[in-house]
Parts: sequence; structure tokens; C-alpha cells
Amino acid sequence: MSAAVLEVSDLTLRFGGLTSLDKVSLRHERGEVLAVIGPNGAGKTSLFNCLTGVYTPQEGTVTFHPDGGTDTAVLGRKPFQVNKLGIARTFQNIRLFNALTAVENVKIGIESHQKTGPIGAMLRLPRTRREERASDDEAFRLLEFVGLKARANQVAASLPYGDQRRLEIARALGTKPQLLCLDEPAAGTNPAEKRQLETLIRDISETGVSVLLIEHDMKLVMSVAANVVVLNFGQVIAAGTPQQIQRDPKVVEAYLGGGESDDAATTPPAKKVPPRKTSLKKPED
Amino acid sequence: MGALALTACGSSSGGSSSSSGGGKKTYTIAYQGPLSGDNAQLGINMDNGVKLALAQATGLPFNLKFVDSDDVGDPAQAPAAARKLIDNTGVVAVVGPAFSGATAASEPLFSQAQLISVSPSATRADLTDLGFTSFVRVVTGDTIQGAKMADYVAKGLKAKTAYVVDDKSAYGAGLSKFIKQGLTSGGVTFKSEGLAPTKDYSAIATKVVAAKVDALVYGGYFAELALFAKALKAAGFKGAIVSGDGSKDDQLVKQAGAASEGIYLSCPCGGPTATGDAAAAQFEKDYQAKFNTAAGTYSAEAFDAANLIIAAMKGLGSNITRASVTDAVKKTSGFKGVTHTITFDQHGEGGTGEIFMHQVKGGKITLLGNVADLAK
Amino acid sequence: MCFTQSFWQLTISGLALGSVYALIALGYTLVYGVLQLINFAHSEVFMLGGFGGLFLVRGLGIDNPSGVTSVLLVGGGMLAGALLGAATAFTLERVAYRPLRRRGAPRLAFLISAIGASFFLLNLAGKEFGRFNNPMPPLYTSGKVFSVFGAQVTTNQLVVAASALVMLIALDRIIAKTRLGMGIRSVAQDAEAASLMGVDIDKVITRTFVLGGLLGGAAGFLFGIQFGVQYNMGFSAGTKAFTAAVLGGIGNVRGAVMGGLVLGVAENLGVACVSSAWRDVIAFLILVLVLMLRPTGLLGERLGRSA
Amino acid sequence: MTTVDAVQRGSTWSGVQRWARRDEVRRAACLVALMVTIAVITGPDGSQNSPYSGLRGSLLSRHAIPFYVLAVILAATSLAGGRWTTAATAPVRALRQRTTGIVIPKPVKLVALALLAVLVLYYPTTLAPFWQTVLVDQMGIYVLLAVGLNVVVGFAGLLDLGYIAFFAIGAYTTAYFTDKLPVHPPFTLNPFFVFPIAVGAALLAGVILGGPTLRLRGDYLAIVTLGFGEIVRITAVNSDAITNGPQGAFGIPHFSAFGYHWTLDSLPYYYLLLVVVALVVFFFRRLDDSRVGRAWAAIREDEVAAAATGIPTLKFKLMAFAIGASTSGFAGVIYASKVGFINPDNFPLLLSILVLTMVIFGGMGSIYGVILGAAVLGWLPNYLRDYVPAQDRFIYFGALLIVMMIFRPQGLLPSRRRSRELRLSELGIGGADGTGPIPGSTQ
Repeated sequence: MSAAVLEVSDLTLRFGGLTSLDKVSLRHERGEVLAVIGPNGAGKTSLFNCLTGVYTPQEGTVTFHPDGGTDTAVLGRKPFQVNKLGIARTFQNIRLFNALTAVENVKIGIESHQKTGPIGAMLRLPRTRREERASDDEAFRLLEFVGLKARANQVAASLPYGDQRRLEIARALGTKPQLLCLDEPAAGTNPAEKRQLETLIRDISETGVSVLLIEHDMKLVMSVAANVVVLNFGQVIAAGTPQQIQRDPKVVEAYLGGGESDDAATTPPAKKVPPRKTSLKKPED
Repeated sequence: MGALALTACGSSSGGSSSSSGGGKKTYTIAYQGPLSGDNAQLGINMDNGVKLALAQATGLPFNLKFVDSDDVGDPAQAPAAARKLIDNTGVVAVVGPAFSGATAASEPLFSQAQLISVSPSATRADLTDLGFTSFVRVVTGDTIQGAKMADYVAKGLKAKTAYVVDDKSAYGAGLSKFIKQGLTSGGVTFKSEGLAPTKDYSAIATKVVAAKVDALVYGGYFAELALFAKALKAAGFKGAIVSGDGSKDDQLVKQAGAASEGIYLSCPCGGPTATGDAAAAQFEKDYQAKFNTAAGTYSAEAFDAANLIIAAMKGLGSNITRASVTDAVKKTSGFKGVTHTITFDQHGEGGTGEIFMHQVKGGKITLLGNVADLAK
Repeated sequence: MCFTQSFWQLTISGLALGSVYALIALGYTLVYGVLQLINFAHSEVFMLGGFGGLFLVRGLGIDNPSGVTSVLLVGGGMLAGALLGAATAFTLERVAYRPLRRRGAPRLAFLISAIGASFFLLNLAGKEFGRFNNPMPPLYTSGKVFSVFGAQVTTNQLVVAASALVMLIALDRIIAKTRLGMGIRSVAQDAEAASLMGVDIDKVITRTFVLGGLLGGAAGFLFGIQFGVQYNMGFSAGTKAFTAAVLGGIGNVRGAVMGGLVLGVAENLGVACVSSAWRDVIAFLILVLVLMLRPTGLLGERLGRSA
Repeated sequence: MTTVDAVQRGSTWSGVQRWARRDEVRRAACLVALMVTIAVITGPDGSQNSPYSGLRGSLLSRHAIPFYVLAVILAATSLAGGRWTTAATAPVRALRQRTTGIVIPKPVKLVALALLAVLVLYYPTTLAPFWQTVLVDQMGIYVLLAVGLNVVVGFAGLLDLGYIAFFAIGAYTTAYFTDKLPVHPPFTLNPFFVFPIAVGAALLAGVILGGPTLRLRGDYLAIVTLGFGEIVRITAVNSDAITNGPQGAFGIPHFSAFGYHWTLDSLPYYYLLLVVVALVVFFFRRLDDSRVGRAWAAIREDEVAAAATGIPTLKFKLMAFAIGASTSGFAGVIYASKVGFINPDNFPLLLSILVLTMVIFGGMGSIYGVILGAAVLGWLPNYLRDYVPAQDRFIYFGALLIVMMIFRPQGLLPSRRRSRELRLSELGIGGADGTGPIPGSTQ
């Protein structure tokens, strides 16, 4: 049995009287793609936000097992500290640095782990120059990896939607994560882009990075995920391989009987992509 | 304003010059002080005083021009304002700077340029001890005024307790420092407090009333005092209110209305003048006629400062240079101004050292007399 | 304690001042609610409102008014102030804000154009109306009306507080009940969604400015009754009112009122306890402390939620 | 009959309304209003006793005639058809379009740079001492201040309204170490050697202020920094025993270092400032184009995404704040030594606002733009000195700010990133400064 990269146990998150997550537990094996699915409002993004330091849940623990490092509690850390641990994320509504170029976006990710301070930057010390070169090389490598090398110097906002998704993934990979959390990466993409994404997730997984995938698109989940966890009303209702999940009556019930009318298996819900809003807003999960 | 004023004054003072042709030389007397910003009004009072003096100066062996330079009363802008005047080679003397802070920042430049500056209003005590070689002032410094105000409170009003409030301006704080020294030596027990200029003084008025003092002594300008006096009246303050020259302005009466009644106002100005009250009255009248508003605080001092410069220039014949004017002005002795007779001592102090006490009576600021006589 | 003997006196005068702060603060908060912008020039709306009221009262030139005449004078002055304030606010929106919105200017550009408008109006008023403080002609015989806990309440304080209260309640109702209020709330919550739902955002914004201008202008007159009207009266009052708005939670109507009152009282008690010289420091320290503990002000943000 | 009347009136009225909404009618109305405003601004003053006399003298006298004539002509032109104006402005637009894509060849750039260098080095020597003083006191110091504030506002996107506090701290530190305050220093230094101490003090103050407050968002930060600026100033006013209160410190000596003595003369200070600004620009440009600068850009654009990307946002914001503060403190030392006298009046809230205005006017984020903005706005009031009444200078100043923001909200010389942000915001993608779009923008 392989080691876990992330263990979540009994996570409970409440907003006022509303229980968003209710004793959620899951185990993510190192190197595998784990998908979290569930109908709208099931608590997927809340879970995500707990894992990445945006929310602090009332109960439960989240433990990260870095490769070759000591186990670390994730909760109570700020988002940037979580990232430093080796957990990177993307956003459901793409949040790129819109006015910067693609390569700059990726470099920001890479450089967040570098050491150059303002003094070094102003004097361009040898280390600074070394780091600068390294981040340039790495940025182009990552852009090539996600298939955006040709668009390196384009402004992020001007990229097609699918490219923006992949750029966001490249930026997250720039921070050298051991665990990459993708929040509905397929939302709003067309079938061709979806196929590219499928390949990309497999490629990422092959490089040894574990992938935690929140997704609506069942087809994508079934094709890339090794294991699936199903959330409904903030609770884990099922967990297992995609095949097991598909046959689980509770899951079918949740998707079909829970008022969620259409077949979440094929069509992603037509989500309005709201404009960027400030951080203090509660998520419309 | 410079260009406008220049033509205006040029035509009035040069009524004779245009006929006498190019034989006469033209010299410029300048004014430096705030013409914009929050203290603009005080500066404009003085600006007008100088303009009036120049307009009335006829029959001279030279022509006079006027320029002014706005320093906003701000020490940060004062050096540039002073430099502007120094650069103008026609300028042979400056009335100003008006404010103490601006003066401290400008004087090194005037001293270097040997350009005399006669301040009508910078009363900060130490200005004449800072080593400036071309600074004189026609007003008495705060040291004396503060001491005399305290004298008056102790002996004239026979107050046992007082509250000293100042507006935390360079002027007000300086004055109150000397008031406090005087009160201490006069045996008056007092509390003191600074006042952040605002509009609502009800809280501090309540505090002053609660302290049950015989007198409130204020260091600051009329705008704040007017509101403060109103608040004191509303809070039921029964003691005497004593303030200094910065508050002695008809605007005090106008703005505070009935609340200004009975306020004592000390000033190095306003005593019986050497030229008699007629001259002062004439000045008031001329000022009103020319500017369509009554002469304000320091208008008369500025008028005197300009006139004594002109008098000094007249004595020089054809040898009018900055250096010569500086020397001549510093040697001024017994100049009969509308405020008082002006003689500069070796420090450049042109005040008489006499402080006159006034009181608002029936909506008018009336002279009570020399503090030296009142507080015996 | 330092203020035991005059606690109520200080509180009452603090409330009177605070209610004026509150009225001005509403102007900031309303505009902030819909535009998320500090309308820096609102202080000049307040100032011009003061002049509007002053000129009307002066123009009528009634000596020693009393009774009904007094009530009419106060009402008329307030109306004149409010109208001039509203006209100023309307013009401001048209000249200094709308063209920038059309161009999608950065947020700080709005700030600068508002600062420019403030400089412009302030100095123009000084040029046209003189730079002295103008006391308001007496509108009624002022004096003690009644006492509370040994503290006297003056006519001035009563008039100011009562007028402010009436306007605050009116505004609260307008926001809660009217179509305009609904429009304002919807734009405050989500401008994009509101416009998709057929709300004319431009119209709502204009009317918000006008509403804030009405209150600010009337506040100028009320302030003028107590302290006179002067060309530069807006800056410090405006800064305080803005502080009050933030203190209460900017964008929050009731928060602005609460912030204004808290600030007015706190300043007065602070003067009694510490010194008048530290008055503004006290105000700002309270603000900093509140924001440290409650980063979005006493009552939290959001026009949409509060009303 | 009455209903017919009403309908007819209604239709006439709506006709009038429709007419009034037409672009050319609006433009004409604007032009008339503009002319009337100019007539008032340039007209005579009113006074306390006759508040309408200024307006009367401006609008109902001979003074107004040329403005009315001009207003009628302009309005008529505008009503006659927007085509005229379109035609008239066509060449300008064409030129603009042609120049946007042009890449200036390197030799031309070099020649331009050389010319600029000559201008900057030589031209000031030909100026009158007044302008030299303005160049240092009103322009140079502000350029330095603005370049520092640009790091805070332009790079990191933090609205700081208390920036002058650090300037004050620099200046008071200088007064302290030259022994011009009531409290005496352990050792006395020439102001030139106070630089490191003052910069350290300002930096420390920046960190102390920034630590707890930088968590606050946009406008909350603005008001807290505003409060901080006021607290510093009022403390200086009230601490007579330490700062000498409102009287301030007098007689701070001129710089003197490496055998050279600065004097009252402004030019040597100009060259000192030139060197300082050049160094600061050199370093800040590198900073902008580095890991740190990119992190700031990320924070400015989307703080949440920046944090998720591993950027310790608070630390970087604090860094920007401290760098801005120390630049401000540095400028404070130069100012104290140049003028030789400081008191709390030198550091009003208005000055913080003015420097911010310079930054945005020049084009925030763009170092050269900010320099230009500060220079222009420092120069303008002194230029106006000769042409308009002193009291009225800020009417023109205010009008200029409005006009500038209407026609060029991105500033005189916007930075590339910033103008991109602006373009995006015009298209409705995000706000132009990372704080979200202004509702009602560009619809």
C-alpha cells in the first residue's frame, strides 16, 4: 500500500447555522488522481478552501505528508503557507494576473519560492541573476509542458478560455507542488479543450504530482481519476474507484433525486463566471 | 495678483511719474506673506496695507512699483517666495514675511541678499536673535506681550485662577509660553491646554467652565476665538476672556456677536499714536475707500512698514541699493507711524514694548489704555 | 474619572456634533455603496450647502424671528442648503465622475478628479464669498431648553439633532422601501446583475449622488447654524465624517449614523479626558482600534445588506 | 380636449427632451457652461459683505462679453453638426493611430537621451535663482517623494494617505542629530550623515504602521494611513519638550561631506537630488523588473490568487510600504538641510494628498511618468504665480486635475502594465487597479 499524500479527517465547517461540511474524511494516495464530485452546493469548494487555507473549519484535521518530509498539519496556515508546504491550487473562476503576460504569470509562481529580496533585486546580486535565469528557463519549460510556449508573451487576459485554464495550471505547477488541487478545470471548456485537459492531467500525474480534482464533468473524472469521493450536503456519501461509484445507488440518488435535474455526468452546469470579487465574499458554492 | 497690482499701483503712484518722464528711477517694494491657503485673509490685510502706502506715496524723487509673493504662510514654500523677490532686481525692500515660520525659513536668503525685510506681524520671540542681518519688525515680540497679558490678568483683573489656552500655532503657542511664565511669576494658578483648531469647541468650553477659573487667557487668532467664545458663553462661562493681537480684529466681533462682548484684547498696536488719532482714522478711511472693506489685523502695521521703507529711501538721495536701504531702514528712529512711533534697536525690534489693552464694548473694540498703567 | 462632572453635558454636545457628522457620512457611504469610491469632493457639497442656507436666510433678512417664522426659516434654510448641495453633487457626478466611468478609468483616477473638484470648488467659493467665517443670522432665540441629568440642552443642539434624526429616518425608509432605494441596494450588491435585471445604473448613481447631496447640503446648513459658514469648512468636517463612515462600516447606512454619533461623543469625552490638542488623535486611534478588531467597521460593510 | 392638450404638450415636451439628449446639444450646453465657468474664474472677487458682487462682476459686466461671444460661437459650431469637429480632429486621430505602433530606432533614442541629459544637467544653471529654488524645493523634493510613493501605490497598489509622516520623521531625525531640538542627541552629525539613520527610522516607522494595518483592504487602509499621518503631525505639534512643538527646529545646517559644503545656493542641492533620484530610479526599475516587482503586480491584480500562488502578501506589502517610507524619510533629510527650518506646518495632510496626486497624474506604476507628474504639478503653481492671482491658483490647479483625469485617466506617461490594465478594464475585464471594476463603467 502506497503512502498517503493528504489525509482529511472529520472536517466540519459551519457558517452561522449552516453546516457546509459535516465530518468529511478522505485519504489521497501519493501520485494518484483523486476526484471529489457532488452536486452543486455539496460542499466541494468549501472543502477546497479548507485545504488551501482560505477557511478555517471548526473541527477536524488535515494532514499533509510531504515526500521525504515530516507530516504537517495544514489547518491554521495562511494560503501562501499552504502553498509553501507543497499544495497548489487553481480557481473555479480562473484567477490569472490578467494584465501580465503568460510567462510572467508562471514566473510569479516559480519565484514565490525563491529568496531574492528587495536589496538583492536592486543590486542584482549574483544569486538574483541565477534565480532569474532559473525562473525564466523553468517558466518556458512549464509553458511548453502545458502547450502554451507559443503564447508566452501574450497578455493573459487575451488568451482563449481553455488556454487560460492551462496557464493557471502552469502557474500552480511553478510553485513545485506535490499536490495540485484543480477546482473544476473543465468548467466552460469546449470538447477539444477538454480532451487536451484530460491529457494534461495524466501528464501531470505522471511527473509524480498528486492531483486532487473537483469536477462536475463525469466523463473527465471517469477517465483520469483513480479514486472518487462523492460529497452531498457536506457529507461523504461514497468513495471508491470510478466503477464502484457509478454503480453506487446513493450516488445515483444524490444526482438524480436530489433535485439536481440534469445529467451531471455529461454536461457541465452552465455556470455564470462571475467577475472577480474581493476575497471577503463568501463563496457561492 | 502681481501683474494686476502692479498696473494698479503703477498708475496711481506714478501719476506724477508719467508726466515727469524717464528721469526718475523706478524701485520696487515687495510684500511677502500668505495670499492663498487658510491664512490668506491675514496676508491680504497686509498686502492691502502696503498697496495703500504705495498708492499714497506721491511726490517722491523716484517711482515706486509693487510686487507681492505668496508664501501661503507655509515655511516649505517661503524660500521660493523669498527667492522670487530676491531675483527681481528692482526690489529694494520687502514688507514681510508675515508669519513667523515663513520668516524663519526665508530670512537666511534675505540676509544673504542684503535685502531688508520689515515684518509687520512676525511676533515669534526669538526671530531677532537668530542672526539675521536684514530683518527688522515693527511689532513687539511675543515675550513682552505675553508677559504684559499675564500682568494684566494678575494685577488688572486681579484674577487668582486662570485657564491658558492656545491654538497650537507657532504664534499662539509662543505667546502662551510667555503668558504662562508671567502668570507663574504673578502668582496666578492656572491650567493650560492646547486647542486643535476645529469648529466645535463645546467640549473644551465645558471643561473650562468646570474648572471655575477667574480668567481665560487665549493665544491665537480671532477665527478660533470667535467660535470658542460662543461656546464658552453657551456653556455659561462667567470669567474674563483675555486674548492677544492675533485676535484683535473687527471680525471677532462680527463672528462671535454678543459672545465677544467684554473680551479683553491686548496688542502692541492701537495705542495713542504719535501722529495723533487723526492719522489712524484717516488710514482707516482710506483703506475702506480703496478696498471696500475695513482694515484688518496688521493692515496698519504693514502700512507703516511700507511707509518707513519709503521714508528711509527718501533720505538716501540717489544712492538707492539694497544694501543702502537695508542700512537706512535699520537705522530708522522716531518714525511716526499710524500704529506707533517706530525706532529699531540693534536687534531690529521696532516695537515700543508697550502693550495696549482693549476691550469689546457695545460691539466695538475700544482702547482701555497702556497695560503698564492698567496693571499696577 | 476625568469627565464625571460633565459627562452628560459632553455627551449631549457630542451627539449634536455627531449627528452632523452622520449626515455628511451618509453622503460618503451612499456613494461608496454604489461606486466603491471615496467621494472626496463631498466635503464641498457640504460647504456649498451651508452657503445656500446662509444666503437664503440672509436674503430673507428677518430680524429677531420667533415661533412659526423660526421654524420656517430653519426649514427653508435646510431646504436651500439641501437643494444647492444636491445640485453640486449632481454636477460633480456629471463632470468629475461620469466621464471617467465611461472610460473605465482606474479607481484612483476618480480619487484625483474628486480632489481636483474639491480644490476647485473650495477656492472658487473663497474667491466669490470671501474667506472669513460667516455666522448665521439668528434664526431663533437660542438658549437652554431643558436639562437632562443636570446637563443643559440648548435650542441649537435640539434643532440640529432633531432635524438630523428626521432626515436619517427618512433616508432609512427611502433605502428600505422605495424603488430608488431598491435600485441603490441592488447596484450596491452587484452592479452587473442589477444592470442585467434592467436597472439603469447611471440613473441610480446620479440619484445616489443627489440623495447624498441633499443630506450633505442640509448638514452644511445645520453646521452653519452652530458654527458659521466658511469656504474651507468642508475639509476637516469631511475628513471626520469619512472617518465616521469607515468606523461604522463604509457602505452601510446605519453604520454611518452610528459611526458619526460614536465619533462625536468620543471626541468630546476625549477632549475632557486628555486634551483638546489631541482631539483628532483620539478620533483616529479609535478608528484604528475598531478596524483592528473589526476590519469592516462597527456594523460591517454593504449597503445592500444593512437596510 | 384637455386630454388632447395634454398629449400634445406631452409630445412637445418629450420632443424637447429628445432634442436635449442629442450629443451635439449636450456638447453645446457643456461648452456654454464651460465658458460661463471660465468667466467666473477669471472675473473679480466677491467678498464677505457682498458675496454676489464677484458673480455679478463676472457675468453681468463687460468682462463677460468675450466669453459669451465665444460660448455662442462654440455652441453654434457644435449644433451645426458634430461633423465639423470630427473633421477637425481627424488628423490628430490619424496621427495618433500612426504613432502607436512605431518603434523608435535606437540611435534616435540615444540622441534624445543625450539631449535630455544636457537639458537636465545644463539648463538649470541658466535659470534665475527663483526657479532654481523651485526646482529643488517644489519639484526635486516632490519628485523623490513621488517616486517613493509610486512603489506603494503604483507597484503594490496600496492607497497610502499618510505618506508625509515619513517625510516628517526623516526631517525631525535630522533636526535631532544636528542638535536643533530640545532633546539632545548622544552625538552630533552633519545632516549628510544622518541619511542612514533617518532612512532607518522611517523604515522602522513604516513597518510599525504597516504591520497591523496592511491587513486592511483598500479604502480602510487609506483612512488608517491618513489617520497615522495626522497622528504624527499632531504629536509633533503637541510634544513641545521633544519637538519644540509648533515652533519647530531652526538652524539645521547645510550638508557638508567629502570636503564639499552645500550652502543657501539651490544648484548644488539640485545636483545632489539629481544623483539621488537617478540612483533611486535605477534601483526601483530593477526592483520593478524582478521577483519582488512581479509579486507586487500579482498582489495588485488579485490578492487571493497571489496568496494561493505562494506569495506572502503581507510581507510583500510591508516591503513596499517600508521602501516607500524610507524614500520619504530620505527626502525629509534633504528638505531639512536645504531649508534649515522645520515645523509641523510643513507636514500637513494636504501634502500627502498632493504627492498622491502627482503619482496618479504622472501615471502610477511608471517611474518616468511619476517624475514628470511631480515636476509638472510642482512647477505649475509657481508658474501660475505670475499669471493669475495667488489666491486663485488652486482653482486652476483643481480644474486641471479634473480635465486631466477625464481625458487621460492613465496619467501623463502610463506604465505598460498599467495601461494594459486600463485597457482591460475598459473592456470590462477586472478593475484597472486590482480593486474591482467601478459599477457603471463602460456600458
